[in-house]
Amino acid sequence: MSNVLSLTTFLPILGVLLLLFIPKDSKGVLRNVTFAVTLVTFFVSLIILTGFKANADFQFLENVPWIAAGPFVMRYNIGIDGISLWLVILTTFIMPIAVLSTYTAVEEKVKEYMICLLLLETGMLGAFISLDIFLFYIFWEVMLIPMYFMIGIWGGKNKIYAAVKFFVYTMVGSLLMLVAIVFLYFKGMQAGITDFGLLQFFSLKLDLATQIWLFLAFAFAFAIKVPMFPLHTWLPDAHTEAPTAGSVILAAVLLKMGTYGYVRFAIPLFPEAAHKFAPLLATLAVIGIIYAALVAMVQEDVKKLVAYSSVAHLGFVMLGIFAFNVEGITGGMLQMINHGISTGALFLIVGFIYERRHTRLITDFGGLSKQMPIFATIFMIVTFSSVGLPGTNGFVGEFLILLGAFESELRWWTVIATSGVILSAVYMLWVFQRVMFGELDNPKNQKLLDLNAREITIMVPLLIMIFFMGLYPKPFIDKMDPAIKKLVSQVRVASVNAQVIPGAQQMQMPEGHPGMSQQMPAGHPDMQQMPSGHPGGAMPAGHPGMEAPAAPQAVPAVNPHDAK
Amino acid sequence: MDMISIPVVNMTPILPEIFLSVLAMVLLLINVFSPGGQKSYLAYISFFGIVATAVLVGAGWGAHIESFGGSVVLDNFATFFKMTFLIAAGLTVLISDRYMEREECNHGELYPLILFAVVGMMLMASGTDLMTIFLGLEVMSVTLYVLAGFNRANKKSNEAGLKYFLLGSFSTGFMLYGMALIYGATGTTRLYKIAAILGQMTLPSANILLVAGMLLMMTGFAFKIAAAPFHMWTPDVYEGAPTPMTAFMSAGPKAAGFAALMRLFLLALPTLQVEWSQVLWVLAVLTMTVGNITALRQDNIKRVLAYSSIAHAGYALVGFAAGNGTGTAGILFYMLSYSFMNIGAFAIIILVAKKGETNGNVSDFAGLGFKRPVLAIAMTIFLFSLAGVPPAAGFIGKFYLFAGAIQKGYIWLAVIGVLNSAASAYYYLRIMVYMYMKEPTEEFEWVQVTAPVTLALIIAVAGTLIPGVVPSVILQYAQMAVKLL
Amino acid sequence: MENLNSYLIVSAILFAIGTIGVLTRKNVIVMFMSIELMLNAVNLTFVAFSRYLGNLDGQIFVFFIMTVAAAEAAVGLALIIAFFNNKESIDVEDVNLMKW
Amino acid sequence: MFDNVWLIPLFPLIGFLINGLFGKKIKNEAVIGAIGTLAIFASFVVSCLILMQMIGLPAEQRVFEKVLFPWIHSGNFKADMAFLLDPLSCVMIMVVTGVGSLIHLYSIGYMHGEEGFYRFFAYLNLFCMSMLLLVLGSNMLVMFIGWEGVGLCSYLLIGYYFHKKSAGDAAKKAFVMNRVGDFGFLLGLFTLYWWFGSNHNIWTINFVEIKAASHLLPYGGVVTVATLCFFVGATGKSAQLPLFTWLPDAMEGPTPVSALIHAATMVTAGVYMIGRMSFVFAKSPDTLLVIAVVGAATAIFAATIGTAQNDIKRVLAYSTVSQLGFMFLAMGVGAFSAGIFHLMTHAFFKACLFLGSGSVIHSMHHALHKIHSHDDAQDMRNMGGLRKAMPITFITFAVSTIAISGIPPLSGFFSKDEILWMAFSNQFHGNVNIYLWGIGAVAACFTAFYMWRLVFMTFFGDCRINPTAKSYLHESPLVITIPLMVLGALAAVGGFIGVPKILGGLNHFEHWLEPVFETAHEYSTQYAHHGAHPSHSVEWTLMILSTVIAVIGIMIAATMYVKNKSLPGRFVATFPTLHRAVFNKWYVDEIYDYLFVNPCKAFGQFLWKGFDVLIVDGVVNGVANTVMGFSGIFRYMQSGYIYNYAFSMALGVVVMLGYFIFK
Repeated sequence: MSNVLSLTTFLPILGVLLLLFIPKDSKGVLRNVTFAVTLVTFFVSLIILTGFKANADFQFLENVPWIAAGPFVMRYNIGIDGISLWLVILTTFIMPIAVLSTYTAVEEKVKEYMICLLLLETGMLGAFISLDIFLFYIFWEVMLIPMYFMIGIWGGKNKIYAAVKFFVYTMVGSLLMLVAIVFLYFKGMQAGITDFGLLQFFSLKLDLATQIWLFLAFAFAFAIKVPMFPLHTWLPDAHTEAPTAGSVILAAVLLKMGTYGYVRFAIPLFPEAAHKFAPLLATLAVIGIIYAALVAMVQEDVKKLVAYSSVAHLGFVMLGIFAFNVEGITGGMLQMINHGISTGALFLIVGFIYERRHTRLITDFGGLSKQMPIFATIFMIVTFSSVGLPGTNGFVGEFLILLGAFESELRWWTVIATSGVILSAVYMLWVFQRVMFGELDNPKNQKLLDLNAREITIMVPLLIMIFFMGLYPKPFIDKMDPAIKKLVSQVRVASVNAQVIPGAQQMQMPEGHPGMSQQMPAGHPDMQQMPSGHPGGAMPAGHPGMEAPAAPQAVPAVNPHDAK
Repeated sequence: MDMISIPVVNMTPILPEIFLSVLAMVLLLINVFSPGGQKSYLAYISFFGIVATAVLVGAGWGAHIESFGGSVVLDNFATFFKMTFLIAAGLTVLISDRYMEREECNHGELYPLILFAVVGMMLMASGTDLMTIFLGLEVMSVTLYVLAGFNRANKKSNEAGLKYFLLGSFSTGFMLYGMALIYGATGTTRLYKIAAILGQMTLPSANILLVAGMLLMMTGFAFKIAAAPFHMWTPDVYEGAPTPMTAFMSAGPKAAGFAALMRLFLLALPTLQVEWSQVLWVLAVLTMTVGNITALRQDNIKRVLAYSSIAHAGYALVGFAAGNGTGTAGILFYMLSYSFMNIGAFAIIILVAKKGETNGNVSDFAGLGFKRPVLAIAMTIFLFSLAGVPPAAGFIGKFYLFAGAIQKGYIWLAVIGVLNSAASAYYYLRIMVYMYMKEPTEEFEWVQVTAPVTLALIIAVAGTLIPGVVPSVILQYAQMAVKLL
Repeated sequence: MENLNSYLIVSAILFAIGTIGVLTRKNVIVMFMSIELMLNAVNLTFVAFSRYLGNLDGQIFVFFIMTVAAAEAAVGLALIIAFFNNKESIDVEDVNLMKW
Repeated sequence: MFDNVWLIPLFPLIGFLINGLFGKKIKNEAVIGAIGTLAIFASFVVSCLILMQMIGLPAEQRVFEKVLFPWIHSGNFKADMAFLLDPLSCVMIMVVTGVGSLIHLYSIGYMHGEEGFYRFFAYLNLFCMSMLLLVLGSNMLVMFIGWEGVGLCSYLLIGYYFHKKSAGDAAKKAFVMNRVGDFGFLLGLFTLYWWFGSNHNIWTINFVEIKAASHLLPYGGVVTVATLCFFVGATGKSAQLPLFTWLPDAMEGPTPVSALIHAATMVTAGVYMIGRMSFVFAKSPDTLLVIAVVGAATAIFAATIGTAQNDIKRVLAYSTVSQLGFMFLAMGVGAFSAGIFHLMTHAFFKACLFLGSGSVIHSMHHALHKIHSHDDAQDMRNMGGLRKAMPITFITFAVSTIAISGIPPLSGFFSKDEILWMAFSNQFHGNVNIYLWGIGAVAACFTAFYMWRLVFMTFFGDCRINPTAKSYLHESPLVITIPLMVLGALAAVGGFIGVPKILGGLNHFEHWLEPVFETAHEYSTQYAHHGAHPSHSVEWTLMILSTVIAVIGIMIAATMYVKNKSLPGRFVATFPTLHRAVFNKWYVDEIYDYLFVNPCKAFGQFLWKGFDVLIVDGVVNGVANTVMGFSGIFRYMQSGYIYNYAFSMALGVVVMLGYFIFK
């Protein structure tokens, strides 16, 4: 099955075709078929998971000519590595859950809704697997359309505003990125690159000024999607208005597009600019963490609260990514998955009570624990996962992020970010307390039913993942580790090349490096003695952690850029 | 005194034009001698005539024949554009019949007029002499004046015709004056001769006659393609003209304007590229911005699309300002796909509107999405394509246009372009908001979708989506077409 | 033909007059006449250049312009008549059904 | 047996899963209680076996690490799910499983008939598991799982009566304050990890490895930073100044919870953690001083509050805070084993006290319930003379009170005296020592006072409860009294394993822990002021002095609450402000509300309504609105008049021409 990746991606489209032939009134059939399609997609994606070899290479490659006209050559060039693998799996994993959650939530226009969901899935998967920058952009934009309709058609009171804001906001960013993509392509063309294939661009050496502009364009687009403070205001609106499944997908997968964009595109393509802007982006990330937490604390609408908590969580992800070391990025990647699971689960939970009470105001609730014990238990587990309690998934990611960032030059940022740990507990527990604890004094709440079998079925996989990833994240880390190490080396090599020994040829690091990190824990006693011309000799400069042996008294945080 | 000898003229390059003209006249005659009432058969005849012409035109692909002493040329550039015009005309014919019947102005002259307009456009595309271009332009314009005011009984249509006529002639004046100056400066009206003479000039940009002539000519074409600040007729005329004619005007003449403009500037005035690039840079920015921003607050959907059409001219100008292969090929591709998507959108407007051109506000689209889902999906595809969202043709077109600008180094132009594009999303989305997210205000008796309209819609959707997903072939044709310039 | 400039200046002035006429006059027919004036100014320019340059292209062009102007006049007047039928006026101020 | 150490946390986990998942279906209290109790008791058995085996080994072989499975491995970072057995963790697992078993047993009786009985036992098991992870963790991260896990269980159990708002508030407060501590813990971990890694390429968080490398650590400097961070963590968990306010509120939970979590085990985690990392803490004399000062201050501060509380559990809660202060004092003066010793004895007598108070409350509640009175069953002003009705409870309670007061030869005497002695005689803090000792002594006096005040008010004098209800007062059932008796006995004799040399003892306890703390002692001697070592006579004097102080405290209490009952009232009347301040816990909660909670909420509100909506979103919408505004302008430029349009065209031409002509 060499094209299993394409199969996974386009299975939902086949599902759409199937749905077209089902009359719009047979809602049950529509739902079940959609569910089956997403489930099949998930199982097919498991083939990818099992067939994936834990190395740094891109796998399941498919590379077919697509467009070739004028200066441009676009190819249908797809493949995954350890970084995108998990996001693909996350997407296929979340989709059946999202579909299942709509069985009673969406009663009108079921067919259209299901079509939107399936189209969305293809868009998201496509964006994760694209190795052609142009193809990526296509999928990136395509995703907007079904999401726009989902918010706009099945949304709440203020749905139109939210939908249009979502669309236009994202579009502004992505179009600027498009300009940068084209510019990059022409730069690449001068260097002999023949198509939009991402991998070739990794070795493209650009001067710093160009990098900065291009990086800014990419970073802006991705920052909107993440969303990073202060570009986040579309998110609470979109989340509050979107239907439950929409919110779940938006939080679980769509936001990851932004962070994924940084990891896959913005940083490895423009490593020096990324280094240069790391403090700025880290600052925004940290502001996001604290700011969103404070704002979340005082929200009156549960969904909005969860939306702001997303901003905070993704701030962590960004911080981890911009630590530029294995721990930080691994943490960031894990946190992406975690956030997908925990926040997705939170949105489902909000959906459950919304379906029952048609309100999301915190003050309308209270004491639900008594009436809905199963719900209370699940809610609590998810809450603590979101808070990052050790043993749950949230912790592993958050911890690695903070650890990685602390090791890097972002030490002080980390200190502030760590305090976000307190704030997240404050707002999550407070809302939990106000919703679940206290007297069950609102008569409307006294007859609430506990979760039914379907709803429990929805939550169980998520709960399993919460604990599994919290207690045994090794399989996840193992698969993404080589890819992340390669990424780290890419970022480092480029900056070393350009900053320390500008004229030097591209070093053989990509192959040489993965072993490198392995031997580091064992100790690298000969580090100082290495002749400076040796390929390894220049490495410590780029890696904050490794600089120290050479100069113990120097603050290892000093980055070659800052030193200048 | 020499003997007057009849020059041997190769008619091949203008064979399609001749065919269409003859067909149009035959149709006129048929119309005259046929009883009133049902005129549909004229539409069918025209449509098949157009298809036949298209075959004729298509057969000329790859040829390069000059004729009439270098006044007319048959080359890929012309062929590509002629195809575009024919597609626009064909779609227009298909959507006209039902509309004209509803508006009770089903005069048979409509189809010959459309065909004549196409003849004019074709001449513009293949003309390589200022005179041929002017003649083509006028043949097109004069018929369009009539078409815009075709619904005599309708005050708006009437006014549209008048406005178009007055402003169009006004702009023609400028253009002619520009041609006169160019002629004065170079002593010829043949484009390649102009180019040759300019090539020998030491500093053509210092020749005020030349520069002024170029600018004045540009004015004339800018009017046709509705570039700001020569765009102001557009919304009014688009609103007032019978909707199929609006559709036609937004696609055909715009493409023809670009064809002539490109032929003129790229073939005759490449030495002045620095100058006209500058002007076009500014015009592009103005056009995009004015078009998009004004469209944001329009209620009448025809006006929305009119402003959108202005904005699209702006995008195309971006590619033109770049003036390189990527940008110009982008124009060709864009004009073609724009014909599909825009005429498609107008077809939907026709179907939604009611007698007397009422029910044409954006808000009247409320609830279309679930009452007539197929129409709404088609409209959605057109709108997303217009907004430049992949995977529609509009995106690829825009991509090439902006890429051309970037390749040329006009990064800021591209940036302004994409920002405009993002702003434009708002008003396209607004239509979708009404279609999908609002409940219908009243029950409408939806018009029946007749076979020709269905066919038009199918063609339009296919023409919008297929080049979006697999644009290679058309793009390669476009590349080949502009290579000759 | 030494004094080409004079011809050009005259035609430029004529063209300007025509333009200003279009901008200022309120009667549609007068406006149309102003446009004709512009065209004739162009004709004058062409002829002047043609004579100055010693080739006939300009004069041929003038013939075409005159022909086209005639056609335009026919269509234009028809439109004006139709408009008058509808509005009982040919004042340009009344041509403002569509705006904004 | 060592290899089976993972069984210890596993049993409670199984208990938790069974009760948590199926408890609702089981319904039978006896079964549920048995599952819960047996689960922890099984752990206790395993612990005992491990202890036996360890005792059999020579001192230097008493370290064993069991890696269960790799947990987080990323880059240089490595954390396994691994357990560490050494004398220290052995003591802790014994305390946790032992006291835990008793309290589980007790809960069967105490929680009888409560709604969510299964939930209670599930949580209790979960707590035990977390606590065992905490004490067994072989690296900081496994410890941290337990560390947060116990916080979670504390949250769940405090909020057990979730329908009461105060319970929910208290639960949240406890968790959040613990989180403040966790913040410190994490930062400490990061600092240490980063320092070792970047300076010596030792990327580890494993205790054994850190210990082996600890000689590389400098004195002070980064170690001070790291240890202070850890100490912040400890203050959160162990309710020290300034993060102590959650503990008294935590009394909202059922009494067994207070006994287990908020007296015997969880709150001592901070002490344990310092003990576990003594080799790091010992490298920073400054941190030790801070710890000692905070400990002493907490001891006296909480003790003062304890004197004015009327709620029986609150008195005990403040007493716990105060006793924890003693433990920290011990840690701060380098007397690590003394601290752990006190931790253990405190676990015995404080658990006994809490359970005894629970027994009282249980009985009171029962009696009040019978007469449908809404009087507070926990208010000592409603009690009195209970010793006749509840003899076993009284005796065990009294024994424990004697122990906590520091009257020889009960357990509290030995541990507390050792702390005071070390505070006086340690060689690190120079002149501060005398103050540390003095504060400790005064706090001990207060301890004796308020504890006896409690005993006198509860068990002596006349019964102030409604006479009808009085007849319903009776001794609790065996399931409650057996744990009381066991714990009372332990409180009485538990001290004998740590009898100091001066009293002719061998101080087994210190010897036992010697291998754990010797590294720390080695380091601390580096900066000790080698003054004259106080003589035995001084030690004797102080020992007698502390006993006397305790007796004085008891005497005062007896005077005020038995002999001359008007005294307290007169005292309050004389110093109303002081009393009010003490009664209101020195207004610490209010100060926190004022300083942190309210500003935080207000700031959040401001950020949301004032910044997020107004400015951030305002800019976004502002851009949109500006564009829309221009749209309006452009729109009305489209006047509809031909001459205007023509003018626009002409203007365009003129401008273009003008530009090129005049440029």
